[in-house]
Amino acid sequence: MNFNDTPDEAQFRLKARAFLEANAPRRERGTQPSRTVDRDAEVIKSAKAWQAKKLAAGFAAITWPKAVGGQGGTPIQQIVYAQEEAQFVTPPGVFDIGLGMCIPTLIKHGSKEHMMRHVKPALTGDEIWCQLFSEPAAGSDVAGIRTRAKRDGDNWIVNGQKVWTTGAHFSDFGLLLVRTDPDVAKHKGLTMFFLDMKSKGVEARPIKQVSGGAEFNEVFFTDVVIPDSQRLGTIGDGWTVALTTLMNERLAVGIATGILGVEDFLALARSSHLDEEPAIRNGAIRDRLAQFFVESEGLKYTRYRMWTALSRGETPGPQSSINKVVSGKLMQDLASLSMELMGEAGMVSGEGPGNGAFQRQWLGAAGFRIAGGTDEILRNIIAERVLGMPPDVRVDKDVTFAQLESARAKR
Amino acid sequence: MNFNDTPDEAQFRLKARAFLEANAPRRERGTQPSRTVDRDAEVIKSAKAWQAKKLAAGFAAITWPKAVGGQGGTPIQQIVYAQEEAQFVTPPGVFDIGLGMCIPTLIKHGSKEHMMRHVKPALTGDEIWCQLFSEPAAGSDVAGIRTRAKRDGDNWIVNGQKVWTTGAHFSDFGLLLVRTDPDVAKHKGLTMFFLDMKSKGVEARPIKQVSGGAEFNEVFFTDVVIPDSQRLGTIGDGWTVALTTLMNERLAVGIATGILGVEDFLALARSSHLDEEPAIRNGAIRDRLAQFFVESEGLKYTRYRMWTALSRGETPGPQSSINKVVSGKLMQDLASLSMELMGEAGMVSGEGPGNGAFQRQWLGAAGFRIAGGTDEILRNIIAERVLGMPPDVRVDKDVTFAQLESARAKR
Amino acid sequence: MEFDFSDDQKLLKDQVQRFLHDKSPLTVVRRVMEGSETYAADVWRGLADLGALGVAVPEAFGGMGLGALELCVVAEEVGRSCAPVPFQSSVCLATDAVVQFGSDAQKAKWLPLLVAGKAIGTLAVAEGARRKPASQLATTFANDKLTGLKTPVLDGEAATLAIVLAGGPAGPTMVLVDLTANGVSRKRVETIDPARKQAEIVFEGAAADVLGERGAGARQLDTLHQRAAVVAAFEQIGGAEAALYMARDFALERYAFGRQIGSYQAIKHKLADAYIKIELARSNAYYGAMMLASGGADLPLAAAASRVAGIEAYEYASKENIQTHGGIGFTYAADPHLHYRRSRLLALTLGGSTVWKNRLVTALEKRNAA
Amino acid sequence: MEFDFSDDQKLLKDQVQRFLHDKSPLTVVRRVMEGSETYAADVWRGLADLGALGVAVPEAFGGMGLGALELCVVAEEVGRSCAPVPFQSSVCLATDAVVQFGSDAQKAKWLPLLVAGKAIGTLAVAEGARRKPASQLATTFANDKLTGLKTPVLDGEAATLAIVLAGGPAGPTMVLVDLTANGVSRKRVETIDPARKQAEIVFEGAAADVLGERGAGARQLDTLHQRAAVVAAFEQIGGAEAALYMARDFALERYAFGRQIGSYQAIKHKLADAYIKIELARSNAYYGAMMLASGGADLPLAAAASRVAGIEAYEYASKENIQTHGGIGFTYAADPHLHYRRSRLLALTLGGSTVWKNRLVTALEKRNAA
Repeated sequence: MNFNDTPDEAQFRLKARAFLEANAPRRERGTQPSRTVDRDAEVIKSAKAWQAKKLAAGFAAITWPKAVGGQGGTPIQQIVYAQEEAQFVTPPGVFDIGLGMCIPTLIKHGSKEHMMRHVKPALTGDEIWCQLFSEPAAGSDVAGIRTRAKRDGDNWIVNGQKVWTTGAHFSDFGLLLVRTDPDVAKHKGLTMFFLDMKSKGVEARPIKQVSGGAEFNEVFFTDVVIPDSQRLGTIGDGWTVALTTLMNERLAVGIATGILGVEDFLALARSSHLDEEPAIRNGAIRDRLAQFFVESEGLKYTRYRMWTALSRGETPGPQSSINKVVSGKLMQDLASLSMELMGEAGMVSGEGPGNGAFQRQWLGAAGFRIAGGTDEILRNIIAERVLGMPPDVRVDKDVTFAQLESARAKR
Repeated sequence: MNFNDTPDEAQFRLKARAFLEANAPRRERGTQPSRTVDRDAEVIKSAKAWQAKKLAAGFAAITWPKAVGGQGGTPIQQIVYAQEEAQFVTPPGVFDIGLGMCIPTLIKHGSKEHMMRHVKPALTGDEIWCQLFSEPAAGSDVAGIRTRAKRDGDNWIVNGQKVWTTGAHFSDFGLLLVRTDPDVAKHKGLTMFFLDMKSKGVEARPIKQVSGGAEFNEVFFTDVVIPDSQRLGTIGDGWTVALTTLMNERLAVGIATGILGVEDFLALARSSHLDEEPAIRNGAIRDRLAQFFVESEGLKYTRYRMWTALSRGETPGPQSSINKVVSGKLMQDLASLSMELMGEAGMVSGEGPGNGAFQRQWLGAAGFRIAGGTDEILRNIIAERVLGMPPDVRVDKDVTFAQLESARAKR
Repeated sequence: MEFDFSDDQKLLKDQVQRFLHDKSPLTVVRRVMEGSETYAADVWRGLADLGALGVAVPEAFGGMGLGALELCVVAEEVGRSCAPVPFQSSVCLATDAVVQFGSDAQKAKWLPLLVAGKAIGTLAVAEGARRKPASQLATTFANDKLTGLKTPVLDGEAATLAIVLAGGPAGPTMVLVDLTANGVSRKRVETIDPARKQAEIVFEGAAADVLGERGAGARQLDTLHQRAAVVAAFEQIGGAEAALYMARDFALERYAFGRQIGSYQAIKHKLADAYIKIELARSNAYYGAMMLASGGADLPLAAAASRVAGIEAYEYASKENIQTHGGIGFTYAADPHLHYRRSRLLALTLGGSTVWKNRLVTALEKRNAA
Repeated sequence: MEFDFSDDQKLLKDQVQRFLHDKSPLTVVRRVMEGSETYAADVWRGLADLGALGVAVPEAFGGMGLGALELCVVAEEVGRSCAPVPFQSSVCLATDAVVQFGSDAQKAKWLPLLVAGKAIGTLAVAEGARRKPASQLATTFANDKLTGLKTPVLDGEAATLAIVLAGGPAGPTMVLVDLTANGVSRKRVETIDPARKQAEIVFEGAAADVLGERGAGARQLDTLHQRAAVVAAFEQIGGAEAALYMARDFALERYAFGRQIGSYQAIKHKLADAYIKIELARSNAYYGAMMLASGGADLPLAAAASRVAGIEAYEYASKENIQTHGGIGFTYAADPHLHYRRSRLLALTLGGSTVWKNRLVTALEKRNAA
C-alpha cells in the first residue's frame, strides 16, 4: 500500500505540471478555488482561451478516443491532471457539462454530421453546451417532464419550462429532453433533441438561491422551432438517450473544492472560547471534531481507493456513491457548529472569522444535500444498486403520462 | 400550571394510599419494580389474591362502567391509583392483557352469556386471559396471519401457530384470531374466537429472548376444537373485532418501570474516570447526559400533559405516541454509553456497578424497540395519524390472501 | 394535575395567532428582508395594541400585569409567524431587564414606553468575533459614561434603548443607555437572517445609568438569559411547527414517480422525527414556563432543558423542511429558508447548544448533590 | 496510487474466508456460547495450520514473516465469521507484545508456541469495575513475582500466557506470566458475549518476567492498543458486513403488507446508512493499515480514526440488523444477537469511542502544530 504514482503516472504528472507552470500562476497555499463565480463575459472569454490551450497541449478530453479528438488517455491520467491543475489558478470550468455529458451523448446517439459539426468546437472551447432535463415538477423524477414538442413537418415546436440549468445564459447549445407523446407510459413518450440556445422563444432567467448564488437558470420555451435533424435517437426513445447522459454524470470525478473542512474547524476551535476555556479543550467539541475528521478522511480515502482501481485499469467499486450523502451533512453540521463557536458573531455573514465563509457554507449546504440527487434518492440508489434491494413500489408504470397528470390534478 | 391534584383526585389518592398502606409493604426508596419475573405458581397465586383484594376495595377495573362490574371511575383515577401502587411492593400484573384488552373485546362483541360467564372471574382474578394474534409471518402486519380454522358442524378445527403470546402458559382463556377464508382479501377472511387454553392440541412453549427473559410464548394449535358458540362477531369480521382489542392496547397507560435512567447514568459518570479525570467532567459525556435528560424529561412531561387532559375530562392529544420510539433508543444509547464508562468491566453482565443492570438494559432495549410496534411502524403511525400523511402504497388490498401467499412462495 | 395553559392563556394565544396570521404573513418577512425597514413597524404597533408587548409588565407601568405563562404563549405565535419584529430583544430581554433590575425611576420612565411600542429595547453584549468571557469586556462604564463598541446587536438599528454589559472598576456592570442621545453611532451588520436587522453600535462617552447592581452584570446577564431561554423555546417551538407543517403541506402536494412524496417513508419518518422533537421541546418548555412563572428552584435546569430541546427542534424542522422541498427548497423565492435562517438566529442569540448542555448538567449535579 | 491490498494479500484473505466459512459457521459460535469449551479449539488449530496466527511474526520464530497488512485481512475474516477464538487476545495483543517488546529469549520461547496455536496469550489490564488510571494499579510486580487480581481478562481461561500490566517501584511495568505455573488461579466471569469467555485471574506470587522496559508499561500499552486498534477495525468491518448482509437477506425474504420489507424506504435507508458507515470505516482502516505497515508518522491519528469508525460501523450494523429482523431479531434462537454482542465486546476491549475520539483530536492537534 502506498500513494505513489506508477512510473507512467509520474511521467504524465511531470508533463502536466510543466504545462501548468508555463501557463498559469501557482495557487497560494491555503487558498481554495472559488465555488461560485459570476460567469461574466470576461470570465467566459478566458475560460475559452484556456480550453484551447489545454487541448493544444493534450490535456483536454484526456480519456476520449483519439478518433473523436481526445487524447486516448486513461481515467487516472485525467485525475492526475485535475490534481495538478487544482494547484494553479485557472479559469472556472464552463465546459464540464458539455464535454462531460452532452458531447458524449451526441457521439453515442448522433449522426456523423452531428459529430463533424459539433465535437471540435466544443473541444476547442468555441462552443459551450448546457443540459436541459429537470423541470419544476420533475426533479428527482426526471422522466416526469411536461415540456412538450409537437411535430410540424420537418420541425418540432417546443413549449414548456426547464429548471436548474447550469450556464444556460452563456451556452451556445443545449441538450433538451421533451415529451412528444403523453398517451403512452411516462418513460416511453420522451424524445431527445439539441438546439441552438439563441433560437427564438428561448429565455433563460437566473434562479437566486438561498446561498445568494445564481449559477442555475430557469429556461422558458415559447414556440421554439427545432428541426427534426437535431433529434438524437428515435422518437419516443429519449429516456434511453437521457440515461447515457446521466450515466456520464455519474462518471464525472468530482473533487469538492472551496469547502471549509476539519482543518478550518480545528483552527476556529483553537482560537474560540466556550465557558471561559478554549473551545478545543471542551470534550463535546473534541468529540464532534473527531466525528467530522472520521467522515472527511473516510471520504478522502474512499476516493483514493477509487483512484487505485482506475490506476490498475479496474472498474471502481460502488463505494464512491457514498460521497455526496456524507459530505452534504458534514458541510452543514461543521458549519453550524462553527457558527456556534463564534457566539453571537456566528450570525454575521460578511465578516468575522473566515469572512462569512462558514455562514455561506451553512446556507449552501442546505442546497448541496439536494442538488444532483437528494440524500433520499442517493440512499435509494445505494440500497438498490449496491445492496440489491427492491425498488420502491411504482404506481406510474402501467398508465399513460396523461392519466398520471389527470389523476394528480384530481386530488 | 401546577402538578397539584384536584380536590377529587386528592381524595381518591388518599383513599388509594390508605388501602395500599394497609395491604402492601412500601417500596424502598430507589428500588424499582422488576420488569421480568418468572411467573411461577406462587407468583400467580399471590397475584390472584391481590386482584381479588383490589376489586373488593374498589381499585380494580376503575374506569369500567358499574354495570359490568367496574367502579365507574375516571381515567385520571386509574392513573392516580397506578402512581400510588408503584410506591408499594405488589405482585406483578398478570391481568393487564385480560382486563385491558380481552375482556373489553368480549364485552363489546360477545353475547350476554359470554359476559355472564367470563367477566366476573376475570375481574376477581380467578381466570387469566391471553391474546393470540401475532404469528411468525405476521408481526407488524397482523392481518397476514395463516392460522386456519375450518368449520366442522357446530365446531371449528384450528391448526397453526401463534407467537409473542404473553402468559400463554399460565392463562385460562385466550382470545384467538384465525383465518377462516383464504379466498377473499387478507382483512376479510378473519374470524375471532376465544378458547380454553387447556383444550386438547394447544401447546405453549416459552421463547428465550436475547435478554435472557422468556415472558413470551409460541403457541401451537393442532386440530384444536372450538365450539362456534365461542365466536366473537360474525364470520369474516375478525379484523373489526381485532381492532377493538388493539385500540384498547393503545389506551393502556404505560409507565415504564425498572429502567435505568438519567440519575443512574449521572451516578455512574460521577464515580467513573475517562482519561484520568472523572467522567462527569468530560464535555462529551456532559453533552450526551444533557441529551438523555432532555429526552427523558420530555417524555415525563409529555405524560403529565396527557394526564392533565384526562384530569380535565378531555381526550389527550396525539403526543403520547412519541413515548416508545423515544424511550427505546434512549434506553439503548444510555446503556451503551454507561458500559463505555465502565471500561472493560462494561462487558461483565453479572456484577459490577448496578450488578449488570446496564448490560441487561442494553440487551433488552434491542427488543424494546421492536415489541408492541417497531420504531418504523410507530413513525408511520405518527406520520399518518398525527400529521395526516398518506399511507404506504399497499399491494395487498385487491387480491385474495391465497394469491398473496402463492405470489410470495414464487419469489 | 394542571400542566397546561389555562383557557384565558389559550384565548390570548389565539388572538395573537390570528393577528399575526392576518398582518404578518411571510410576505412581510420578505418585505423587511429586502427593504430598508429595520423592522415591521405595522406589526409591532399591532402587537402593542393587543397588549402583547407588556403581558408580563405590571399594570402600574402600563402592562397587562399577567405573567411568564402569557409571555410564553405570545412568543410561540411570534415564532410561528417568523415575524420581523424586535420581540426577543425588546420584550424578552430589555423590558424584562428593567422589570427585574430597574429602579422605580427607571421602570417609570421606560416601561410604559416599551409596553406601548414607543421605545424599542435591546441587549448589547457581544463585542465582535468569537466568544469572550465577561471579565474581558472592552466596553467600559465610568463616571456615568459608556465607551466602547458592541457588535452584533440584534435590532441595534431599531432600538432606542440599550441594556449594555460593560466593564468597569467594580467589574462587569449592566447599564441602560438612551440610544437617541449623544455619543451613540451605529451601522448595519449583515447577518444570516436579514429579516432581523443587526447593528454595530459605537459608544463614545454616551450617558448611561447603572441597571441593577454595580459589578453584578455577569450574574444579572445569566438571570436574563435563563429567563429568556424559556420564552425563546416557545418562539422556537412555534417556528418549528410552522416549518413542519410547511413541509407536510408540500409533501402532500408534490408528486414524484406518480405518488405524493408524502407517501414515501423517507419523508414520512423525517417529518415524524420533527414532530417528536417538537413534542419533546414543548413538554420541556412547559416545565420551564411553570418554573419561570412560579419562581421554582428547578428554573436553571428547566431553562437549560427548554433551550437545548428548543434549538434542536427548530434546527431539525427547518433544515428538513428545505430538504423536503427538494430543488424548490433552496431557491430564494421559496419560503423554507426564512425559518432555516430564523432557527439559527434563535440558536445563537442567547448562547448555543453546547454551552447550555453544559449548564444543564451543572444544574443537575447541583440538584442531585442537594 | 496503490491504496489497496495486493493480489497475494487478497488470496490470503480468500483462503481464510473459505476456511472460516466452512469450519466456523455461527453454529460453532453457539456451541462455544452454550457449552463448556473456552474457545473453539478446532477452528483455532485450523487457523494455525493456515499460518494465520503468525502472519506478522518473523520466519525465524515460526511465523510467515509477512506484515501488518496480512494481519488486517485475516482479522477482517475472523470478524466476519464472529469466530469464537482468542484472535485479538493472543495474536493482536500478546503475540504482538512479544514481537514488539520481547527479548530474544522471550521471543524464542513464546513465539513459536503462539504461532503454532500451542500457547494462547492474553493481555490483562483491567482490575474490576470502572476505568482506573495506569498509575493506580493494585496488581504489583516485585522480585520477579506478581501479586494481584485482574478482571475481566478476555480469554483468561483459555490462555496459557498473560501479558500483565502491573504496578511496581519503577512504575507501571509489563510482565509476562506463564499461566500454567504456580500462584495463578482463575474463574469464569459472565459477560455480554459468552462466545468469548472471560476470566478473573488471581496472581499470588506467580513467577513473572519483565517484558520490554521496567516502568514503561503505560507507554507500551498505548503502543499495543494503537496497533491493535487498526487490526480490530478490520475485525469490526468484517463483522459489520456480515450483520449488514444478514439484514439485507432477511429483508428480501420477509414480507409485510404483501411486499418484501426490503422494499420499504425505512429499511432500505437504514441499510444504506450501514453501508455508508462500513465504507467510511474501511477507508479509514486502510490508511491505518498503511501507517501500521509502514511505521508512518500518522499512525496515532490513523489508528484512532480507524477505531472510532470501526466501532461506529459495527455497532450500527449489528443493532439495526436486530431491528430489521423485527420480533425474530430479539429471540435467542435467531443469529442477529451474536453480532450485537460481539460488536460491544470489540468496542470495549481496547477502550471505547469517547476515549479514542479524544486521542484522535490530540494527535490532530500535534500534527497541525508541527
